Amino acid sequence: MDQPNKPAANESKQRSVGDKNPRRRHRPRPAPFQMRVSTKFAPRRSADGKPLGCTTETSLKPEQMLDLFRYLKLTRLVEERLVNLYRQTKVVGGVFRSLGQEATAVGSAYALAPQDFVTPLIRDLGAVLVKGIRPREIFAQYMAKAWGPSGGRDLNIHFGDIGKGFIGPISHLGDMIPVMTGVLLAARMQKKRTVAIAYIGDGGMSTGAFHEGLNFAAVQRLPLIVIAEYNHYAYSTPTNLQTSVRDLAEKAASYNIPAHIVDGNDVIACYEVTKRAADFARRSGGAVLIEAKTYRRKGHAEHDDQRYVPTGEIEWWEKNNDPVDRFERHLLEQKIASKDRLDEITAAVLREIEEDCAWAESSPMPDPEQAAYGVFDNTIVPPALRPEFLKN
Amino acid sequence: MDQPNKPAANESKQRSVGDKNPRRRHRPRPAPFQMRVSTKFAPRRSADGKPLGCTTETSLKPEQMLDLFRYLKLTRLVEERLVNLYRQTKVVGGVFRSLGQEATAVGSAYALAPQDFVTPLIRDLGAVLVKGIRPREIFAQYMAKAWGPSGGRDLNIHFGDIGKGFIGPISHLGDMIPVMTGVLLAARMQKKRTVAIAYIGDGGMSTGAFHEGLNFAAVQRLPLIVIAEYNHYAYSTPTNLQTSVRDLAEKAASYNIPAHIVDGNDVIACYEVTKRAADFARRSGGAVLIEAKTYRRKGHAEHDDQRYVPTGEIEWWEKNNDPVDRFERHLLEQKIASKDRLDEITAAVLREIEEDCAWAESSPMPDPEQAAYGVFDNTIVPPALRPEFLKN
Amino acid sequence: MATATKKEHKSARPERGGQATLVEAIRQGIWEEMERDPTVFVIGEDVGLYGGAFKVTDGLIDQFGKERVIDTPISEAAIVGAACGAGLMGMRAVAEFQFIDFISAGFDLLTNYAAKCRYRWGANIPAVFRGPCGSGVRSGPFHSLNAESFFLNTAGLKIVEPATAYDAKGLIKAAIRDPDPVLYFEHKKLYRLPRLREELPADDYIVEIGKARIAREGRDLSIITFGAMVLTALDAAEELEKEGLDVEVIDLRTLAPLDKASILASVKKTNRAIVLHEASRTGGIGGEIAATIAEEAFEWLDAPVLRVASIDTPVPYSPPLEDYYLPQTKDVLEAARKLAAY
Amino acid sequence: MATATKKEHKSARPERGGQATLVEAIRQGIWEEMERDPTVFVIGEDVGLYGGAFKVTDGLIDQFGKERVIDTPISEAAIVGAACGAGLMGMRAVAEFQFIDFISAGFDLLTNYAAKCRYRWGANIPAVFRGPCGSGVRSGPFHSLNAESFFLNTAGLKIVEPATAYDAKGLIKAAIRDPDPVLYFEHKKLYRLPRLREELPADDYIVEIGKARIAREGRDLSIITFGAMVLTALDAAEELEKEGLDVEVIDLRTLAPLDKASILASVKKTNRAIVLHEASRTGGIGGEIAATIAEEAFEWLDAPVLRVASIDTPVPYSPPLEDYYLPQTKDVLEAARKLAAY
Ligand SMILES: Cc1ncc(C[n+]2csc(CCOP(=O)(O)OP(=O)(O)O)c2C)c(N)n1
Ligand SMILES: Cc1ncc(C[n+]2csc(CCOP(=O)(O)OP(=O)(O)O)c2C)c(N)n1
Ligand SMILES: [Mg+2]
Ligand SMILES: [Mg+2]
Repeated sequence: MDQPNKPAANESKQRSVGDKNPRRRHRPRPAPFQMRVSTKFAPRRSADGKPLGCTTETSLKPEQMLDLFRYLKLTRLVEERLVNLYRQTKVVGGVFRSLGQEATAVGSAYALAPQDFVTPLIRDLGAVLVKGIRPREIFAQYMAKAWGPSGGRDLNIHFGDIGKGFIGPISHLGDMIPVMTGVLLAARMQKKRTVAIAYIGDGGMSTGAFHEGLNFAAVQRLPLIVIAEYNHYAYSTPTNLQTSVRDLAEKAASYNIPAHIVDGNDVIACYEVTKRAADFARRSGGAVLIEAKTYRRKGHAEHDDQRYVPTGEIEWWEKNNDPVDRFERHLLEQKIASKDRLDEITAAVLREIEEDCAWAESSPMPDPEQAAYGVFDNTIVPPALRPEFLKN
Repeated sequence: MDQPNKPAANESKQRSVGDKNPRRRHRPRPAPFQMRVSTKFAPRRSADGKPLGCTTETSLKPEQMLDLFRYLKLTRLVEERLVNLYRQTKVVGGVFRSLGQEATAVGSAYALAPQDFVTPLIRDLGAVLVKGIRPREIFAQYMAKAWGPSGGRDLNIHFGDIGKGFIGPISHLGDMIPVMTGVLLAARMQKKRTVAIAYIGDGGMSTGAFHEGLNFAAVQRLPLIVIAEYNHYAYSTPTNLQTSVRDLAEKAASYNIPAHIVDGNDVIACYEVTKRAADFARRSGGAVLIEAKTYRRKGHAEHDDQRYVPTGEIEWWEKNNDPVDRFERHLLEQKIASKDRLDEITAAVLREIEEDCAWAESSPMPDPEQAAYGVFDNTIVPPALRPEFLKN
Repeated sequence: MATATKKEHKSARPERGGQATLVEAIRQGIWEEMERDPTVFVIGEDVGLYGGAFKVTDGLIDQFGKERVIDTPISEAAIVGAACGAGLMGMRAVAEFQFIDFISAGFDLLTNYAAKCRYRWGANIPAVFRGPCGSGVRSGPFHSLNAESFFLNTAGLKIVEPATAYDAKGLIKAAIRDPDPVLYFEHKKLYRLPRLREELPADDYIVEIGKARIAREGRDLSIITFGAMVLTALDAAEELEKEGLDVEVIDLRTLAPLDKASILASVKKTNRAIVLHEASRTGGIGGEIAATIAEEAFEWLDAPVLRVASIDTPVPYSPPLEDYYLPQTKDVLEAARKLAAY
Repeated sequence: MATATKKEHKSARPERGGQATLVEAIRQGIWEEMERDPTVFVIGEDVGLYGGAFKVTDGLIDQFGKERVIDTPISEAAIVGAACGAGLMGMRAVAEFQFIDFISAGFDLLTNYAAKCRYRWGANIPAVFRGPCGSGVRSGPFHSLNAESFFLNTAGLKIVEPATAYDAKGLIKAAIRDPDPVLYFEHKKLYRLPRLREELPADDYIVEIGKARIAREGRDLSIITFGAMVLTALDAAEELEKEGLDVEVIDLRTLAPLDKASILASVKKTNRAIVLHEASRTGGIGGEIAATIAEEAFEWLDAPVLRVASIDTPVPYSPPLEDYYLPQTKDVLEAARKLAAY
């Protein structure tokens, strides 16, 4: 039950029809109804109340671990800066935090190759940063500036950068799973060995699009890694009102794909599990479902008063299971880095954020008429400028 | 693994938060990742090449078995009559056959109480007949006649009769699963102990609506029995291009509901499994998935040339695994009825069909202007009569 | 619900009538209907304990329990389907889309199931599908939709959109009591707009579906509009009055079936018409209205029928872009002046 | 595909040009584009071995293999999503809906993802979404849809619908080569209609998207229409010619973006217009067209713009009902005579 089995071939080898019941198109499998869920990197209680660290079972080199630390800090501090900007009313829309769950996005995205793709949820800023998007793009985008990657047309991480392997989501949850099947079908036709991660929430898994997309990916054996973020809430809705499974990983059975449960607040575990999944997927193993157990410490967005959260719950997670704390503790305890080294990294991150934020603030707002451009290729269809009434 | 376990309560009993990891909202379950699929009534190879009969393990009384026989025959012969009418171009649209899979619809629907509901697929005419719809309604409907249950507005079994517990489907596959959740939520609010069956195909299970509906039913512990008809094809598409599971029953794991695999060509087995599921559902056990293994011997509709079917496959099923033959053999071998008694039943069925078909043929076509009525309550919104141009 | 949560919160039963904003008016309406009729229930995402993203259903769960105030998974098809199925059984769902943009995920069941059941086999579906619509609040391409045009060509769905607190309450009650499916769109910019605060009667009342309202009487020009644009039209009318132009503003309130009689009566009086709406111009409801006028009041027209609407793009996020996108008062003024001078 | 199947079947490569029905013309177009451009692929339900419910993709799988001719599960959202994702990567999907009615299940991804990507972040999606539409073939409420009006208010989607075999081929090729998403509707009644059989050129050609066609020139009255209704219009025109009325028939071919210039030029010449379409009248594309005329050719109009369309109901199954539902030649005649006498 630990390592995902190699699933058998996707298509029937023979279609023999004789006088025995021709149970065609059934792949031989070790035994029926077996679930293939690996819990190797699942959350564990800490031994004798010691504060949680991270898994020591890893192939990551020290420099890579510091890189991970940098991304964790970057994610958290970019978000904190966004909250500042929001309070200064410089952010035009809402701010969505990944506080307390940064390790999931960072660790998993870090396991991909540069040519691989991610499509994040709104709370996966970390994955976007790992894929090479700069903080300045994020700041400009949140502030609806002309220099932002969508030129002020869309919000937060709703943009993309094909060259960097980043495909931004739309608001409609679930829809990116089908879209990623297309990205991977294309890669297959183009003979590229691309792997993709699509993030989905405990809530988003209830959508029909999620089901259609993952089912299709499984049938086509596409190298799609779906990372299901069990962060306990979908807006205000607790997970037991989204699904009746205990572990989101159980849904892999519907698609006959292997699954992992990972401690989403252990950045190394997230890396390791995703690495294995990516290797498996790239070797034509097909789709994989990874469930990351984590916790959303902030409300759905900044305005949410979290009235629905049981007393003490957030505080418990903050105190005992913060992914940055855990990793920092791990790095120090395992003597991978000194406190000074980590502080240096943090200081560099802060400098970068200052610089990028200043850049973004210096951007003008877009020119109003820009609204009319780019619905279609404007060399074919003219821009949608405001009509002049009765001009003729 | 044989009998579905009683699932534990749907909601967390306590939300204690202390200094241990508060894994709230998790229901206690015997062990993680356990599938609950019963194969007690699954298809079996016949012992030493003897022709297949039916299961002898049943609580059905002889008279009930003859009733089942009558419904099987009725279904088959009504369809044959429809094909006749189609060849005479009296059927306006297409004819969709359930040839070779009649036992699934008949046996399962027979396990319901009169106040229970079914929503069939196009190939579940048997269930519709069991729920008390008369052949005359079917004939009139296919011939687009005024006396048909939709007055000529819709096709085949696209109608309903709330009083009889029959809710007709629409063409859009999957959509009826969400609709049935509403029927059952209503019954719960009305303090009725209603159970419902929704039929779905191996193809229809790929739809998002199926997932959203069954997931919601499972969360709400609604007494919904989904009967998944594994009949090897969805139009021309073989099941291995619809899903990568071997058994559709595996999809129950996504919803943490019990599942059964049943020999869909054994009418008694279909009855028994559904009876157990209905009892379970009615006792507030919640939703159940039943996979019926069967085979669609005709094409998708009468016009389909079945070019995609491997040579000999249809003939194998016809010869070795016809549900009517199997049941007839069972009744005779088990001495539940004599050949004469069965022939009498068939003769009565044929008389009923003749009579009902004559009645339907005698119906006028609808009055053209009827097209304009009944979009809304016409006492509030007038009918949509053709406009008179420039009348004022 | 029995556990201590972060903020112990119990929302009070709303007043019956009294001073109310638009959001409060809708909440009153739903609350009163649930009290009056045990077949009415609420279903949607976060509508229970949280009270809905915009708090329209705030407090209902405390009063009516979770059997009648149902928090669903993120499953718009399931929400629509459940409302339909319950409707067949004689229950009356008030189903919420968290934002009307997500109605696209329920589009299939709305247009194919809800709209067609009565016609196909006489089974009516009394259900209300409601949610916040509209742009102008810097919410970008996916939280700013005006969805009416998706549904105008599907017979079997009624559509309403209030522009006042009074109408909001009267229309939600009428929608809940209606025997057929009603889409009820709520412009999110109006929810808490102080300008719309008004005194509501303490008595039970409804606003009949299918009847437009004259928001301002006038003789020279008709502006036919609805929702948030009613305010734009009224602002323009005030401005134009100074220029000696007496503008009539028709607030449609019901978008399907259209109150053609009121539209035509106004145009036959003023002989000039502007159709104003917030959705993009092409394919918007303005086409239907202008075509109706061109068809049935042709002889009364002294000038072309002008449509003032958003440009044909998605709704952009950045304020200068969204302002360019949206029809502004000045656009209405320009169109009105052109028509007056025609 | 390697197994013996019931009917050993291998469909031949279609001719290049030659005598062709509408369905054969589309098949030729797709086939030639797949030969020309390795980024073109086909995806949908039963499009492979079976060749599609209407055999539009017949034989493609034998020629291009199952990597480029992809049979999908019954998952319209997945089909649309996959076409979009592949489009982002530079591939060009030709995605089939088995019947256009099932586009409702792909509506969310079409209107939110396909339509908005270029605008939001400059990522264009070259993809074609096609399928059989239309009524008049006794297929009832769920296999008779004309879906254009669902999409007219969503900027970012082009829509075409051919009425001749020549246009069918030229438009499918243009749609495949277009850098933006194109909905391509095929009226199923026209697929094999002998009347539409015609000689196609052997050379590669396209029909430009966005350009209407004058199907018949005339001076007295314009009938603006598309799809199967072009035949109804031409029949009516012939009848009216006997009565001395010289009718111009405009076949729009592209429904979005509309060829306003051609519409207005025709109306400015004839001064009278009928808009004819098969979908229900209210909320149909006729409103947009009539409104455009009323707005931009008002001074040239000698009579109201009349819309002739189906009644506002679902599409009924029974022949007398469907005939009442649909606009008939006699309805066009009646409208034309009224306008002529106006
Ligand atoms: C189809 C759809 N319906 C509703 C929404 C509104 N909505 C936005 S976020 C959210 C909750 C998402 O929860 P989850 O998927 O668990 O992600 P998380 O916020 O926890 O990361 C909802 C309901 C949406 N975006 N898409
Ligand atoms: C949403 C949707 N997409 C496509 C279709 C077209 N269609 C009708 S029947 C069918 C195959 C159904 O297969 P299955 O669900 O296995 O049922 P069966 O015909 O085998 O009983 C398809 C694709 C449809 N009805 N609904
Ligand atoms: Mg969540
Ligand atoms: Mg099937």
